[in-house]
Amino acid sequence: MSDSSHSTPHSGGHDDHDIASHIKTYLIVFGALLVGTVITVGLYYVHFESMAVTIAVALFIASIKAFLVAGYFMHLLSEKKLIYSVLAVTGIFFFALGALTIWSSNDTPKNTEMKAPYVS
Amino acid sequence: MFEILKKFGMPEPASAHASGIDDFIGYVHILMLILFVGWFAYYLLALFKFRASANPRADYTGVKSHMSTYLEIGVAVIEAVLLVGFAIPLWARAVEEFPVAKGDPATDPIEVQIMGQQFKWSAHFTGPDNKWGKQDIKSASATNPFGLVGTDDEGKDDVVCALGEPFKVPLGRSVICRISSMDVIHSFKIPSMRVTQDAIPGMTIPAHFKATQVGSFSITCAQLCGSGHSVMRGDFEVVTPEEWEKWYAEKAAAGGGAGSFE
Amino acid sequence: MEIPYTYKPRPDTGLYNAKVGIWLFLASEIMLFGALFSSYILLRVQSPEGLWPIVEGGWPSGLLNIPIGTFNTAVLITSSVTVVLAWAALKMNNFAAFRRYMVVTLVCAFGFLGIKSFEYNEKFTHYELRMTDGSAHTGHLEVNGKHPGFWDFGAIYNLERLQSESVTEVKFTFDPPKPKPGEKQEAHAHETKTIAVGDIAKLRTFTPSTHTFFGIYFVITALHGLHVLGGALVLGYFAFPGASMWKSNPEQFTNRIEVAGLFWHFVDLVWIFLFPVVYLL
Amino acid sequence: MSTATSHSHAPAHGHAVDHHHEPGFWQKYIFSTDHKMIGIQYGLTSLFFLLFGFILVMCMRFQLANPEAPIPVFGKLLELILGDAAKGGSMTADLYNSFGAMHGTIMVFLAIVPLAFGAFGNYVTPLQIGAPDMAFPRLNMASYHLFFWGGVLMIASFFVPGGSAKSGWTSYSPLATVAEFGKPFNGQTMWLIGMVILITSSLLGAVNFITTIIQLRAKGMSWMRLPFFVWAQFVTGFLLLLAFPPLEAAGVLQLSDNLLHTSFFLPNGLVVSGQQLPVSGGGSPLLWQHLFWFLGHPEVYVLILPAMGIVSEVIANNTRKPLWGYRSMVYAAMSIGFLSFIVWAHHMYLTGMGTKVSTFFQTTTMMISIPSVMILTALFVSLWGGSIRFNTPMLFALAFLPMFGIGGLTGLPLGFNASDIYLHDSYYVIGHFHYVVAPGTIFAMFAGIYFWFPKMTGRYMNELLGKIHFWISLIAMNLVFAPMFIQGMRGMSRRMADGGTAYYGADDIALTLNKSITHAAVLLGLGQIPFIINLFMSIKNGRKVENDNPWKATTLDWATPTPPPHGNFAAEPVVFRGPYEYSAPGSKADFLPQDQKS
Ligand code: HEA
Ligand code: HEA
Ligand code: CUA
Ligand SMILES: [Cu+2]
Repeated sequence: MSDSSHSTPHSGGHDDHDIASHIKTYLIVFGALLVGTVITVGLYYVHFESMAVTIAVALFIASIKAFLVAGYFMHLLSEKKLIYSVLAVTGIFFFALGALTIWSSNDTPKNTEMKAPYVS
Repeated sequence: MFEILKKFGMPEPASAHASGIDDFIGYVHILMLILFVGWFAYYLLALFKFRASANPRADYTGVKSHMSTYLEIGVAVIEAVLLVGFAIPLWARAVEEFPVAKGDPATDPIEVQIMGQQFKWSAHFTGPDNKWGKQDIKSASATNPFGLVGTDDEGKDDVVCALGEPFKVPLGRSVICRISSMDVIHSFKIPSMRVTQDAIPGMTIPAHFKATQVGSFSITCAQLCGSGHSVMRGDFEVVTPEEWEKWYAEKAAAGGGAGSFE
Repeated sequence: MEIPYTYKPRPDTGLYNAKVGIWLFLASEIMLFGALFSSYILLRVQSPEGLWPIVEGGWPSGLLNIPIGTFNTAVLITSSVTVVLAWAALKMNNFAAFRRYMVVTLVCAFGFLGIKSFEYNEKFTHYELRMTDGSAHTGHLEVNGKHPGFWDFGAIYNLERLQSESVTEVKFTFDPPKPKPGEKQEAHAHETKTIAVGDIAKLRTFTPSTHTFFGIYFVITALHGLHVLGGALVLGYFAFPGASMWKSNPEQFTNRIEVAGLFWHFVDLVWIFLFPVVYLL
Repeated sequence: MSTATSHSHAPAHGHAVDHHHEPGFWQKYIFSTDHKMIGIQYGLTSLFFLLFGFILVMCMRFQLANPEAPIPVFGKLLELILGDAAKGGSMTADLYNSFGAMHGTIMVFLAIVPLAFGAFGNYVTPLQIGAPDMAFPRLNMASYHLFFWGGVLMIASFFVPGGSAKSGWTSYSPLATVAEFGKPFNGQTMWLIGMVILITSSLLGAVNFITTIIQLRAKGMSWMRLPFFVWAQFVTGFLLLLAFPPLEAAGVLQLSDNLLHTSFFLPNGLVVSGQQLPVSGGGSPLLWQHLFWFLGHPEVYVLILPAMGIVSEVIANNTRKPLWGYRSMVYAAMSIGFLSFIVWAHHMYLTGMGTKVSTFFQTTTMMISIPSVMILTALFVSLWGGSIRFNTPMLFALAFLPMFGIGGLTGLPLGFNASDIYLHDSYYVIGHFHYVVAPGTIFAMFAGIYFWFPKMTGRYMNELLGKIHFWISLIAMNLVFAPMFIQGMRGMSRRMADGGTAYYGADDIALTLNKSITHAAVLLGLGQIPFIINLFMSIKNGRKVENDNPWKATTLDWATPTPPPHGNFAAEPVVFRGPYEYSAPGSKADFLPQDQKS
């Protein structure tokens, strides 16, 4: 446990070749991220018929970009199970916070009005 | 059931739905009481029976029966019954089964706007024409909590009991309170009617009750709203329909409504 | 006894301590920004239909500088890839390359903050104008031939200040009208008009208190900016003074870069959502 | 005294125990990175805050019993310190509200959480899992210092113009914003900054604890061999980690409402004192409540889970038998942790909630009561067949059970929305949660102090003083909090500066009870004197422990030298069995430590 001998940095199963191939992946991902950004902005200038489609497309592309960053730059694709569990739990609560809050503010007693009576 | 709770001091119920809530509170407390007495008796027995001097060597396994599992399942089942059988329907009655006007002026629900402000309650009825007078935020002030516009004709007959002036409601007719607030969150609570609804600025939330007893009752503010929270008491009276009509007509004629805010 | 697994992975979890720590921390950050995003969505869905400023309570759109935002996104993405490349360089025992990549990262980080500050300034000098006839506009103000400069609050006006300085006329350059969904953006029409101060009902710049949109925009981006700043300071430390550890304990040093990098990528990740949500939607 | 029963051999390697040179005073007591010293720092600081919170509430209780009357003794002092707010030594309504808000905040965030999580968690967790320290010792120190300065800031807020925060510990908007509108630096601002600092401290603590428990478990210490206390801390860590950030976000938003005049929580059409508020509007007061209670509910389990953990340790040890249903307790603690994130809106039933949402939240609320029942049941059943020793820690642990039971059971009528219509924001709620936090959690904390004191100092605390402390506390606590149920049933609202006089008129049972409660609270305070004497006297004068494991316990915390040195263990511990092997059939001694081969 208290072994303090200094080992070389690449002892975690990586060798130089491994890393070199990683670097290629990083650069490809980098390109993909830039392209994704350009597409998102481009679509904004095109404008879809409905706001819903615009939002859906923008968030879809953002999610892909997020997946790329998390999956490759943060090595989440080859991460340990423990980290996945932590993130899964976090994801559930993240979702619960947003969804339940918004649901609550939409489900009100019959004839509730979202304004004071003197506000037109 | 309610008899026991009365000993605890709940004020006598004075609205149609109150007994439902009281009964429900009673059922929950019976469940609690059974659990408490049962476990407490067991607890004392265990402490006495297994004190070190009487039982110098402990039993490694202890209880082998599945009694406690059944008990837990029992508690869960009873909670489910209370939930589905009572709590949800009671609540649904309160927020979904909204009393609606059927066109009969004697039984139609009467509506009243309730406005909380630091530290007073105000009430506003439509008056005999059944129409709210015009309201505008530009007219809203400390003394005109409903923002009534004085020059509006429909508002001339409105009945306003502002800043804690006691108001009256008729016996046996549904009263729909449209509750809002000008400044901070208050809570419109009439203990005797078993009515509580937060008064939230930027929202107007309805709550309704049907009084079953004449008498005077008070409103408390059940949400911290500042230095005068504890004195934010309101009073109102439940009177017979005839008496109420009389009061209502007099108030409307006296132009206590929008007219006074010209 | 010494604390175990400070840099060697624990066999059954496969992780060293700092890695567990940083992921837990990031989980809490997800909840932090999650709460802010939820607030944003709630405030937005509760706002009435129609575009601000024409509809007073409505939600604004198109008031942020998209080209600059896009460029800043690219800057942040670049810094993200250079951090991971710096880590890879250490893995390949190439310290010089590590330094280079770190320097690029830092340049990007401070570049991002600089650009952001430019954008903030742009907002602080962008006006909401309501006329007494009820019409509402946004645009830029010129008082006595002067525009405010960079972070130049002295030249920012509101109605009260104009009145107290007895200005009677100002020039106002109107923003082009925003196209409706499906419509093409009109050719840039920046119209400048002289208006009488007497016709102005309300005049102020875009600050957090102007509208909840600006409120949430400034709060989230400022919090994100603080994260960028904090991350940059940590990376700067590791790139220079802290790099001496590379000699004494290269494995731990590499891990540190990995952990700092994880944080940096997370900051990037937040921006990836932030950008479309506040700039484009 | 410094040799472990099971490790009588001297440390063999240079790594162990004391190869560090002796650290100086600052290093040792103020900027220590040793989890045990930090634990003690947390403990003393939070006990101080506990006392402070109690003094605040005593002033309030006096006011409730005698509205408008000047407070004896403290009144003069208050007038001296606070000036006009306590003119003539009696409290204004504003001061009452300040004290109420600060009592809640201090008790929750500065007394009980740091005591339960910071002090016991820090001191005991690494010992129980066989670790030399926390995973990140310097982070640990930072989190203590943030806690300390956050607390100082909170207390300093009494002295800013306008006084401290006065909108309840829940700080509901718009009240929190408009209470001192236009004064940029008011008590509420300080409160918010303090909260952000405290939250940051808790976050760092949580990261540290979880990492420590995951990474630093000794050899053989598998998940199902962890003492229940560690499990409780583990779940608590996750609650802190994931529930606090939304409040931090909310705090930043409210801070900007107060300082920058944004309107995140301010809707359109606010008219305060007859004036339209000069803000843009468009915000949502309920958003604050959602973000607050998203923290607030998990928070209450932060208060109770470590308490349950301590109680479990003490009960297992003093019944001399394994905890009954250890596994089910672990799963129950995890379900509590999970469910506690999705019940929060049961505090908001009356904010205008439809049937669907309120059905969802009351269903989850009822679901979460089941694992609590499971844990309590397991502890009750554990008593059966034991050989129960009634020492002071055990008395407190035993009293915890029915006290928590009463608190928990009274949570049920609050959890059903139909009954909450009547009980919401009445003294019934005050009674409910004080039963869980005061005779519940505080008793568990006392149990823990009496239980681990011998490990920390090498001396026992005095039994006689302990028993006096226990019986007075038990009786007084019940006399304080049980009558509150009756007051609540009579419809008395909480946070009433005049104790409800304006509502009831002068003579009513509910008001009479106010007096008797106040008397009982005085008794409760007096009952703590033997404890304080005992705590400080026993450090020097207590009876010395016979060996390193005076309670004949099985967990690793007792396998260390007494008091444990820097680095904790003389040799790396190895774990062979589950945590509670008491009275195992076939063995002669009635306990088998986790690290003993057989
Ligand atoms: C440690 C703190 C703690 C704990 C554990 C709990 C536990 C619970 N709480 Fe409580 N609660 C608070 C602290 C706590 N609460 C606080 C501080 C507030 C007020 C906040 C404020 O507004 O300021 C509050 C308010 C509060 C409300 C809001 C009331 C209102 O404002 O109207 C509700 C409503 O659902 C509620 C419900 C519950 C429920 C269902 C549980 C359940 O988890 C309880 C489950 C436990 C049991 C069911 C007991 C089981 C025991 C047995 C079966 C054995 C019995 C044996 C004997 C007695 C011998 N609580
Ligand atoms: C963990 C939380 C906690 C704890 C432990 C307590 C403990 C106590 N609380 Fe409080 N309380 C709250 C949390 C807590 N409270 C909250 C959140 C509110 C709501 C606030 C709001 O409305 O916003 C509230 C409100 C509240 C009210 C209602 C006020 C109102 O609504 O107007 C009352 C009234 O009696 C009260 C009383 C008490 C009493 C008598 C104790 C006693 O049990 C205290 C017992 C403590 C002691 C007797 C001190 C022991 C001291 C030592 C052991 C010190 C040793 C010292 C050294 C070694 C240095 N509390
Ligand atoms: Cu109004 Cu309390
Ligand atoms: Cu709760």
